[in-house]
Amino acid sequence: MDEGIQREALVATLAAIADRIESEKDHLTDLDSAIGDADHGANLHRGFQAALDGADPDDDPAAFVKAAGMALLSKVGGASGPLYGGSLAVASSEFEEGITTESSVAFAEAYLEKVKDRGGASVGDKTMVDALTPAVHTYKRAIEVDDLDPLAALSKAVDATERGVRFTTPIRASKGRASYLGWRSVGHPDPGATSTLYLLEEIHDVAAE
Amino acid sequence: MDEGIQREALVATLAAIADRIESEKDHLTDLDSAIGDADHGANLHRGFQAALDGADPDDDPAAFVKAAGMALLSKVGGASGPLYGGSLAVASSEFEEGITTESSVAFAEAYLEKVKDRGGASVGDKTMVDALTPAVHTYKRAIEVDDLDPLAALSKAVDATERGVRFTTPIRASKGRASYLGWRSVGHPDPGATSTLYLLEEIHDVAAE
Amino acid sequence: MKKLINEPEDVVDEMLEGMVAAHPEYVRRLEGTNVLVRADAPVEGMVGIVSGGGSGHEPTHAGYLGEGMLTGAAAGEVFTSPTADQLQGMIAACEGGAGVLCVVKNYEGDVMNFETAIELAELEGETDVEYVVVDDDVAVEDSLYTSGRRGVCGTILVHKIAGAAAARGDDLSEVKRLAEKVVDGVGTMGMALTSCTTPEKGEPTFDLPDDEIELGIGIHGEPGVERTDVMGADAVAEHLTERVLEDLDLAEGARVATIVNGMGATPLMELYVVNRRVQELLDERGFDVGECWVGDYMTSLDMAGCSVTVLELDEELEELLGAPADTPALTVRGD
Amino acid sequence: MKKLINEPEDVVDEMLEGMVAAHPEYVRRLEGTNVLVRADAPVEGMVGIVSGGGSGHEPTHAGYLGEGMLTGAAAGEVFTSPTADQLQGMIAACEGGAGVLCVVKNYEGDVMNFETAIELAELEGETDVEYVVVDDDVAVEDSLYTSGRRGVCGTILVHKIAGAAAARGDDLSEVKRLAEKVVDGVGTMGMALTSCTTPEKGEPTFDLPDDEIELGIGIHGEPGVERTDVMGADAVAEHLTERVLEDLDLAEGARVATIVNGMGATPLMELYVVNRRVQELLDERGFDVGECWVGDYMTSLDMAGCSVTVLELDEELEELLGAPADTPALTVRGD
Ligand SMILES: Nc1ncnc2c1ncn2[C@@H]1O[C@H](COP(=O)(O)OP(=O)(O)O)[C@@H](O)[C@H]1O
Ligand SMILES: Nc1ncnc2c1ncn2[C@@H]1O[C@H](COP(=O)(O)OP(=O)(O)O)[C@@H](O)[C@H]1O
Ligand SMILES: [Mg+2]
Ligand SMILES: [Mg+2]
Ligand SMILES: [Mg+2]
Ligand SMILES: [Mg+2]
Repeated sequence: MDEGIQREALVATLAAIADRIESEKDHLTDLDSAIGDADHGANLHRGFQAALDGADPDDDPAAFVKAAGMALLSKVGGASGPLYGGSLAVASSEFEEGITTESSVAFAEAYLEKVKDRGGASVGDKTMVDALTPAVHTYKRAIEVDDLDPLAALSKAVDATERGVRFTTPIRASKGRASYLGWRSVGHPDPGATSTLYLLEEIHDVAAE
Repeated sequence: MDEGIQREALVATLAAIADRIESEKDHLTDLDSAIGDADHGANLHRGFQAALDGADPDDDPAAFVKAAGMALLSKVGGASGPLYGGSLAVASSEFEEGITTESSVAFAEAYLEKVKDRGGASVGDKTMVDALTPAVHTYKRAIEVDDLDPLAALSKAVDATERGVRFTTPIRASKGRASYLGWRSVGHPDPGATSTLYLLEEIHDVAAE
Repeated sequence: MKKLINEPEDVVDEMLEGMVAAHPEYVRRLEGTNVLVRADAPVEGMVGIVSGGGSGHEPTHAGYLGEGMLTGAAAGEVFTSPTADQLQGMIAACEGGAGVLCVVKNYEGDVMNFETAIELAELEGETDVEYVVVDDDVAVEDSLYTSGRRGVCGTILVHKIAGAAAARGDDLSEVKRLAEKVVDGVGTMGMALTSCTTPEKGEPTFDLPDDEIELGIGIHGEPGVERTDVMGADAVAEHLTERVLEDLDLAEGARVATIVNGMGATPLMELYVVNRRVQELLDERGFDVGECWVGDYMTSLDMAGCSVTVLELDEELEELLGAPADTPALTVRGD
Repeated sequence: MKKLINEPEDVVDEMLEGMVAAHPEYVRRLEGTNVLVRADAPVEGMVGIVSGGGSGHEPTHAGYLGEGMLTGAAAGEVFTSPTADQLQGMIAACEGGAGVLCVVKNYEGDVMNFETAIELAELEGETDVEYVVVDDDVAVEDSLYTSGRRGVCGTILVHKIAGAAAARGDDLSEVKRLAEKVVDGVGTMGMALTSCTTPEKGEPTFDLPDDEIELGIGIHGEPGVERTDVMGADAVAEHLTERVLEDLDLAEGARVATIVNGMGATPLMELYVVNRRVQELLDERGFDVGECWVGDYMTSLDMAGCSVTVLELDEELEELLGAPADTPALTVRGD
């Protein structure tokens, strides 16, 4: 992909995500009401709006993603702020040589790593990690083992993410506010896993255009 | 009336009043909710219960009525405490020579006088004075001008009281908590006038037996 | 209705027990009564400052017992004035040889019971008893057609200033003069988002639809003087403050104290949002704010809403307002 | 939902403006942030004590800014931890040359943002920054299956004791040792009669039928750990106190401090009714209560309910708890 097109694609992706979060804001907050503190929608909306407002289309990809991460870090707050924002900011360095198929895999891995590191959650704790892990594993395998192109790989990753979100519903939370509920957390999907799915869906849809 | 019978009648009257107030407690409180502070029923119930509990059937009439007044004074609180209790206590002295037709008129007048004195209300202010004034005036006229017997006079007084209560509904309050409402007090009967009617009805009914 | 109570008829008694258990160094209970007095009452040679009224306004009254404020506080049933005999007992227990000042909120029940108590006290030879009647509620017209303005949150300022004057050794007539000066210079206007629910009744005293508020509400769940559509915090702050200022008619550049008071169920967050606009407005009008209190001072059970109080200050009032006080609900270091 | 606010998204900003307007002698705002610091921060030579967290818990945190308590307080959005950059700015503004102690409530959001802030501060050369994590909520098991116990009302005691230690000149490691001692010896258990309603959402976070209550509730409108039928105040007091005592496992005859804390919409009257039974119970068990606080210390917007906190005291903690403090929300004369 040529650099100009990459930049446009990044701006379009960020805009699509911000839009999507806006329209899902109340839904995310409802999910967080059931097993958390009813702010996940507002948190992410505030953050992505700020990221979009502050985005500089002339930035190179690494700088662009890093700026978005820093904006989330300083606007979202809560648990999802350092997780979404900090991880984006750190993983952005994988794009320093530009966005390629390989660097996109490295980025995905670095992002997942940082989320797990900062939050200390593993798969099965009923957090965004449950959505991210199948997404990243599936993406990496589709590219490296199955030799699919990035768009087809992304499409598989979205399917995998969805299964991750559905997986969070029947299990008991061991991390995040939902863990305070003990067994009462069973039966509700995790808000952060759900918002992770929305992000991936938007990344996929913009890439498909 | 012989003294023993008078004493029994007084105890029976107090018991009937306490009973009646108990059964009208919620209604009186509802009336006080509309234009006051929702405690008139509870206030009078507490007071008459205490008066009944403390009543000594061996007291002479003046002492008996005075004790009831003091019990109200120390248990009712609010505006109705000093009005009901203090006025009973003061007017009780009219019974020092026993309860006779004449002393009952003097008692009624003294009671009305003390209520007006302590509370500073006149007819038309939408208070218990609006119920008491026609009661006392009618009773006095029935006895002194029409030569009716006390029971017949009481019966007329009850009718008059009822009209007094009805009169309080369409007027604006100028005394008591209801006066804070200004024109919004119009359309509601006064709680203290209503409880005054109940008292008179019970006095009449016991006398009729 | 859900409340943290046991039996409704025990609520005042149990609350008082809970207060004594919490603050034994500040308060003690006169046996067999619902009167609390300072732990060290009567204070030898000091004018006793006593107050009282219906319960349901906590921390009023007993929360203000202590050095520099109240000597005695009588608790009536919820929203019902205490009875005359209990008030008389309180007066006797607070007489330290320099007389007693009763601070009475202007409700017929309170006034009549205090008057009766003072008559009873005089019969017992207690002749140095005076009273002031606080009527700061500007929502209610003071006319032939009302029983006068109600006493509401401004009462706390009377307690503070009279209490400080008594503490420094002023005599009864001087303490009374200062208390009356506060009464003359203070105005309050309140509003409610919701009704309150008394323990006895167990249902809201009045119904207030979700899109309406009451202006000019008192502190007893009496309906207000006007019902309007919901307004934002700024509009509420403006309405209340304007009404108080109109009534007080202060000199330009006057120095004032303010209270933004919560009605019991209002988050402190919201009171500060209201205070923001109140202070902005006073500043725009060129008034100079010497003391600014924000919190729950005079509540109405679980009512949501607030009131705004403004007191005109002069040097002597400001000094007394800032003087030390040490009570469960209000502590002023005063240095 | 009716609230005394303007636009939901402005509520934190406007609340902070209202606080500064009310208490300019205590607090100032770091420009462009939602951080308030003591008016005189940084205090030369004193360990800075900073805290922060989501808004909606007022008077926590900024209400405790002042002599003998907090040096800085960061306000996040409602129930949302403040962001790392603001926390870092606060740490820098409170560094008076003796280091800074961060008092963090145990929520993943708070901990992660504070940790990020400390990393950022270290990058700027601020190396003397320590933190303690308060996790006093005994309702939540501390196990592999939870993110640890929550930090709730016990945090106020950490502020008080660490603040007093800093004020008398203790160094950073000593202040931290004392703060950790409080964390080790404090337990809290809460309950709710009603949910709270966040300004953003405008509807109760959870539904609670009229005949049920939630036990083990946190301070963010999270549902509690158990739902039961309505209980009277005594039964609630017993349940909460027992759970805390079980967890603390105190020595016989231990000396303790207690807080009966309101969740924001609970009348003070009811808190005293609860306190009555709490004190009775502690007395029955032979514990000796050194300090007893009743009021709204750590709230949850407009939630109705309460929590009970017990802290084990020893001589040094009791001395610091009783030491002078002068803040908008808590004043201790300390003489
Ligand atoms: N320790 C953790 N590790 C990974 N994800 C977490 C962790 N804690 C919380 N999350 C995620 O964050 C989401 C909640 O985010 P949000 O509501 O914005 O923050 P908060 O919980 O502080 O209110 C959860 O649904 C979960 O997916
Ligand atoms: N100044 C007054 N003069 C005569 N009656 C009065 C006066 N003020 C109040 N009342 C009577 O008292 C009644 C209210 O009594 P109650 O509710 O027990 O006391 P409170 O008004 O103190 O709550 C009113 O309905 C009215 O009839
Ligand atoms: Mg959340
Ligand atoms: Mg009444
Ligand atoms: Mg009353
Ligand atoms: Mg949150």
